[in-house]
Amino acid sequence: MGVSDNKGTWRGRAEVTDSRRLAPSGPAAGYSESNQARSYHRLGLKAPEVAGRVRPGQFLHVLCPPGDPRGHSPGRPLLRRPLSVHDADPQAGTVEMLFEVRGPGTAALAATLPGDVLDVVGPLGGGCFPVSGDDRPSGATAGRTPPEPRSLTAILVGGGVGLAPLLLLARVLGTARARVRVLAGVASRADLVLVEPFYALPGLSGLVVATEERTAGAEPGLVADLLARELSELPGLRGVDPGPVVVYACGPRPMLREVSRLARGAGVEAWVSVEERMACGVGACRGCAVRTTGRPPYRLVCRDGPVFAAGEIDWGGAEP
Amino acid sequence: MGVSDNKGTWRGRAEVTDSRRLAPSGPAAGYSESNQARSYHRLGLKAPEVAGRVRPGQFLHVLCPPGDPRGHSPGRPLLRRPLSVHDADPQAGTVEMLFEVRGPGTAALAATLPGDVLDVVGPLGGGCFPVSGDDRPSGATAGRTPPEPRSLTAILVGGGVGLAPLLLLARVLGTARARVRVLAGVASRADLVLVEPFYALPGLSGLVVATEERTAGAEPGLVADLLARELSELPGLRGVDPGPVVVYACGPRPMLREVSRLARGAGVEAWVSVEERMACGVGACRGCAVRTTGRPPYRLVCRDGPVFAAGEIDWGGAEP
Amino acid sequence: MRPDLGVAFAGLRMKTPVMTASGTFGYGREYAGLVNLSAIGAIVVKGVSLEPWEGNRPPRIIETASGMLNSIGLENPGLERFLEADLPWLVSSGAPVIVNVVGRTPTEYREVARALDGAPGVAALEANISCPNVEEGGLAFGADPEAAYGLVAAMREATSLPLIVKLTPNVTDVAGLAKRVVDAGADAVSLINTLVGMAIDVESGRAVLARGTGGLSGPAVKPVALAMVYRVAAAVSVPVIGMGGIWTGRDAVEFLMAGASAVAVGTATFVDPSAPVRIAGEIAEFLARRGYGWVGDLVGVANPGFRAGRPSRLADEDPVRNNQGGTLDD
Amino acid sequence: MRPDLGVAFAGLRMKTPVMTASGTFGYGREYAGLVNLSAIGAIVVKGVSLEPWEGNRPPRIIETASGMLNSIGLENPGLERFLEADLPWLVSSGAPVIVNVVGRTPTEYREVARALDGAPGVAALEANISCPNVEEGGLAFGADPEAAYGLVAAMREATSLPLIVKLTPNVTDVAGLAKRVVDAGADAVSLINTLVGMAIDVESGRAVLARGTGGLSGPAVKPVALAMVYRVAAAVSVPVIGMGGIWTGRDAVEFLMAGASAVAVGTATFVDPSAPVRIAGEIAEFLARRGYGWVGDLVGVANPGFRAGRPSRLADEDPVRNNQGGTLDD
Ligand SMILES: Cc1cc2nc3c(=O)[nH]c(=O)nc-3n(C[C@H](O)[C@H](O)[C@H](O)COP(=O)(O)OP(=O)(O)OC[C@H]3O[C@@H](n4cnc5c(N)ncnc54)[C@H](O)[C@@H]3O)c2cc1C
Ligand SMILES: Cc1cc2nc3c(=O)[nH]c(=O)nc-3n(C[C@H](O)[C@H](O)[C@H](O)COP(=O)(O)OP(=O)(O)OC[C@H]3O[C@@H](n4cnc5c(N)ncnc54)[C@H](O)[C@@H]3O)c2cc1C
Ligand SMILES: Cc1cc2nc3c(=O)[nH]c(=O)nc-3n(C[C@H](O)[C@H](O)[C@H](O)COP(=O)(O)O)c2cc1C
Ligand SMILES: Cc1cc2nc3c(=O)[nH]c(=O)nc-3n(C[C@H](O)[C@H](O)[C@H](O)COP(=O)(O)O)c2cc1C
Ligand code: FES
Ligand code: FES
Repeated sequence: MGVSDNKGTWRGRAEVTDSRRLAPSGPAAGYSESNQARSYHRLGLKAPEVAGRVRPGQFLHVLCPPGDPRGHSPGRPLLRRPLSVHDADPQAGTVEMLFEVRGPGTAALAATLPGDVLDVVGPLGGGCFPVSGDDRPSGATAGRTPPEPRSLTAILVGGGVGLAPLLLLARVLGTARARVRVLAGVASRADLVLVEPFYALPGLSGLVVATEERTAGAEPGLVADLLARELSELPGLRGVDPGPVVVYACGPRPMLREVSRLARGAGVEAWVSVEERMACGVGACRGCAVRTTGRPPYRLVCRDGPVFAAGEIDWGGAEP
Repeated sequence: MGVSDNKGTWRGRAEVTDSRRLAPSGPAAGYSESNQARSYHRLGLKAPEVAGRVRPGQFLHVLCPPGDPRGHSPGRPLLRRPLSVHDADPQAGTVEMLFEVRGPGTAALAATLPGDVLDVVGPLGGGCFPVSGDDRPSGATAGRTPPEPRSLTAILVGGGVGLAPLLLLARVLGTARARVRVLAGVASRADLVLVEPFYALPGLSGLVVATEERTAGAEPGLVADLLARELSELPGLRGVDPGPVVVYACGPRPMLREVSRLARGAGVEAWVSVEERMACGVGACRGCAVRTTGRPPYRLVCRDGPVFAAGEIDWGGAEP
Repeated sequence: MRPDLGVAFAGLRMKTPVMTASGTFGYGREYAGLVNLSAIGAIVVKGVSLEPWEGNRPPRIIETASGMLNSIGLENPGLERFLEADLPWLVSSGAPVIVNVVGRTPTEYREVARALDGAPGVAALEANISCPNVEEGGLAFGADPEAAYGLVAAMREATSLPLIVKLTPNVTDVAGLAKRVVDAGADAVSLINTLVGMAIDVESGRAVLARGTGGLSGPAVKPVALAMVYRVAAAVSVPVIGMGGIWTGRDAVEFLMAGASAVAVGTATFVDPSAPVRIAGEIAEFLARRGYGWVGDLVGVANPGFRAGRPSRLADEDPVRNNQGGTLDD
Repeated sequence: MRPDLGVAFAGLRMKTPVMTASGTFGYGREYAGLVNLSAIGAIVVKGVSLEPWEGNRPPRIIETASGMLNSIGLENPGLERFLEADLPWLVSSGAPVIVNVVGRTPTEYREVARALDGAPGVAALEANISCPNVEEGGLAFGADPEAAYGLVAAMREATSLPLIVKLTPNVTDVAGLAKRVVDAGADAVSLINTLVGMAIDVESGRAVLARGTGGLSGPAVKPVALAMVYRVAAAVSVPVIGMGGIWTGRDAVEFLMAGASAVAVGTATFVDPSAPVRIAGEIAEFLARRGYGWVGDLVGVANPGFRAGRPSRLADEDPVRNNQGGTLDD
């Protein structure tokens, strides 16, 4: 379809319904020194226009309050910040975001209070995680007949805050009666807060967690190792016929590249959500280009993605 | 003295003890449509290092919280903002500022809450309102023997938010047993909040208010007219021998110019507090130059002022 | 009385003096759902070249203090695709369309200009001789007054459309450059394109952008842009279009007062998609508050040396000349 | 191990690579109560001219997006007063002193240079040929490579002190300009001075600054400054001193990685008087975190074309050469 006219995109003022720092809970609490003190935040917004039609993998472009509250970065944030939709409740008309506090934009968002109002554009992203045939992103590798969700085994692979969009995906896939397995990788015990929302999800067929540091209740290592094992056990996935299998992944680029390699090796379809710095978020500035294996070589994360067929991305050396 | 080394200047973190919008009170409330919705704010800070030694007319250089809370002005406020000390309580270790919300800096300050902490430099200003001989600013017209405060009649002339530093001056003069008369000029009824603190001051010998619009309880007209009348009645100031008379003024430039002219006409000593945009606040950047009648023609508001002998300022046409 | 925002100059007729800045508004369609295109003074599209251009390796964007660096590299689908798909859609949306033209050689610029000359709905061309993000073309022509002269002369021959030439700020003497492109036949000049800038990722010890440097835009550059518009408006006789960091109606008024007949809004649109319309509204508010009847009365008032072309009122113009595709609601 | 921040280059010895930027730190004394002067790498004083200069009409300062415009006009009390009062005080405070020199004619520059040559405690001269805020001198020399050559050659003759030449960013080819001043005998180049910029007061319809334009500094200009340092460090063989918008240690590291041997901090000091010391501390933290032993190892790492002079470690330098007034605590 090429240029989208974004006719369906909403831009408006969304009230903050919830804004809280995710503190490590349970036995993990207090054990975070090993970790460079990452900080995660959950933000709830009243945005019925978004909640009613967001697809998994889509994002909002959020205007952050002016001024870096930490005082480090004069004149920033200036541009909007893209954040995946972490969860959506169409009945309540609310959406949730889950983000890591990294720089001035996320720090400003983390300082919001319930009742504050944010200027939001969304849902954006022409390519979402495909759940049914209709979802197939525009540039997806043609020729495959998408499996019916009901017969599907979906393996969701999330690294760190890349787990954020997978919650909504897991929920939607679960509702569509797919068999949903979640593989989560985090750096350390303190980051397990990112996995907690998945425990509350009804009907997951499996949830395996890997931490880079050795931690009780999680397997040591990288999430890609979990995927490798999962795929190697596939043909009879623990004695059950998995039916068609699709991998969905979001996380740091090296992880996605490895996921892509593993899926290709196993002959399994894989979809990855990638990130690029954005200015417009709507396909106008050509700023968020990602290099692909196709022609012309670049596609736009905001318009054609953020989700792409894994085989479409050029993971090549030059672009780390 | 020329270059001051600012050895006595404090730079530190001051806790906000009070931060409130000054709402018109009493009969004036609700009558402010005629006025372009000016907004005034009072800010209290815990700053014993300042409270203990600030002289009337001195100012603080305040680092405003990052980001224009109104969202209008990307990348501002960046520089500190100079604000006169409105009142000081050495016992409590607190100082107060009174300011008009004009742009990003004052808007950011007005959004602070008690408990917030501000980075402050001060007290600054080598030239304060002279109360005794010691206070005489460095460049003051030489030759006059400063009157003893006890025998003095002080006429304080304030226009709008220029009333701010006059409160501390009135308090200090009162304590020194001078006879203190305050002439206050404001645009409209809603601005009378600026005059209120003076009613609470013990022992004022007079407080006359002029509003540009006709308002009950105030004389219509300009504050300079009040001064003209006051000075014309001087020789026998309402039947009492006024002794030596000194005029102290702060307000918009045209008002100061008129005050200056009237005082010269009456042969009365006058001191004015002037404003200029500042960068450093300590005499380093030469940014806050004010044109004088002396040689070299410029003096610095932050280092030599903000209070100057009225005759020293070049009120000339070219600089409106 | 609602102040009159309409301006006509250099053969252009705009119902507001606020246009989009090339490269920040795509081909209009991308923003169609978010702002009323027909309320925009003119839409300047992303640079169009003879053949499709790939653009530069990512990352292409980085935020800086009150600004951003870009290294898009003029990615565009090329002339053919533009004429087939993008232009007809945009023309039907109702705003006057100005096509930003880029090329690797004067011949390419001329070819694009020639092909657009007859294209229905094109109101004007803007020659982009000032993009810092491509090896050839762009700044190579734009920083050398004589090369710029040759390029503009070649385009001038090839088109009867109004020809705007977009100037780079990365030069010692922008006024001298402006004079040369006017000598070569430019009907108007627009400025500024982006300032050459850079950011380094201290963790990797490498430039963030693959090409090292990129182009700086946004509020950070506004003072520089305004000074250049001021200088150019005192040097040339044609109308000037001002841009660089405009965020509010007040910013736009500064450019008009410096001597611009119209302004363009770029980076601000990323943050507020309705910026080109909002800013026009804020200009109208300013005019109303200060008692001005027509926006053209602001042009050059703060510039004692002002001698650039002035806009005229739309109503004063011969209606027959309004053949450039703009739908006007007056 | 605490990382080593000391650098020696062009005859200068500095215990940190962070200096003050001329015109933003007065003659040091103004900030004496607010920052420990002896902890600053070097103090560059406000421009000194042969005779006292009045400076420009106020207003002289205006805040812009992440920056400020100034139009000070090099107000200074003149050479005599500087030598009598300001210099001795500053030298006694313990930081190496670099004197920024301004003039109306090459002769004036030369006279000031000659007079400072013998002055006790002067570590180096910085020729300011790049101030946009005065009619003569300043930019008139700085934007023309041949005029700059002549001026620097004249100063070179008059002094045996290390001679730093401060370059303007308001040119098409800063690298070409840098080469010419090195040809003329500069021991180092510093950049950037301020960008020409402007603001208009829309209420009065007039330029805010009396001279129309002023000089833009602060975080807004950092990307431009960094790009120019990067270009110059790939063009000249002498050490480069980088400045323009440095606010944090991270900003300073960007300049070092682009190829600067030292950095200067200007506008940031107005906001945080301890900035020149704080930033040095932040550089040290960065070095420690990344396992660098010496700050000089950062110089030029992000610049593939780097060929400028490099600093050496203080310890490697012949101690006899340390005659420039700096007290070093190692
Ligand atoms: C489609 C999309 C969805 C996203 N969803 C989420 C989410 O759900 N949760 C979450 O925590 N983050 C998400 N991100 C990343 C998020 O947008 C950035 O972390 C955020 O913009 C950083 O802003 P900042 O001002 O806090 O930090 P900055 O100072 O702007 O950046 C901090 C660091 O992150 C890098 N960075 C900034 N933006 C990007 C980007 N867009 N792509 C790659 N690197 C970048 C910078 O190089 C810098 O090193 C998403 C990004 C995209 C493109
Ligand atoms: C020594 C001194 C003491 C002061 N004391 C007080 C006080 O007690 N209460 C108070 O309300 N204000 C006081 N001011 C003025 C106050 O500093 C400015 O109103 C404030 O800096 C404006 O900042 P802003 O970001 O809110 O608005 P900005 O957007 O920075 O300015 C708003 C408007 O005010 C003008 N302006 C800004 N700064 C100055 C200045 N320094 N001089 C003259 N015009 C300026 C600008 O041109 C602009 O039109 C004082 C100024 C000085 C120099
Ligand atoms: C992402 C981006 C892409 C741009 N692409 C072009 C372009 O294709 N052609 C052009 O002439 N200018 C281009 N520009 C420059 C803008 O049109 C404008 O001159 C500049 O950004 C200054 O305006 P602003 O500060 O309002 O953005 C681009 C700017 C940005 C930020
Ligand atoms: C108020 C002010 C005065 C300045 N005066 C001088 C000067 O006298 N000589 C000079 O070479 N540079 C002068 N400069 C330029 C600075 O030294 C520096 O090059 C510029 O401000 C960029 O650095 P910054 O962004 O850190 O301020 C001045 C800058 C400012 C802001
Ligand atoms: S962010 Fe502008 S095209 Fe994607
Ligand atoms: S504000 Fe810098 S000298 Fe007064």
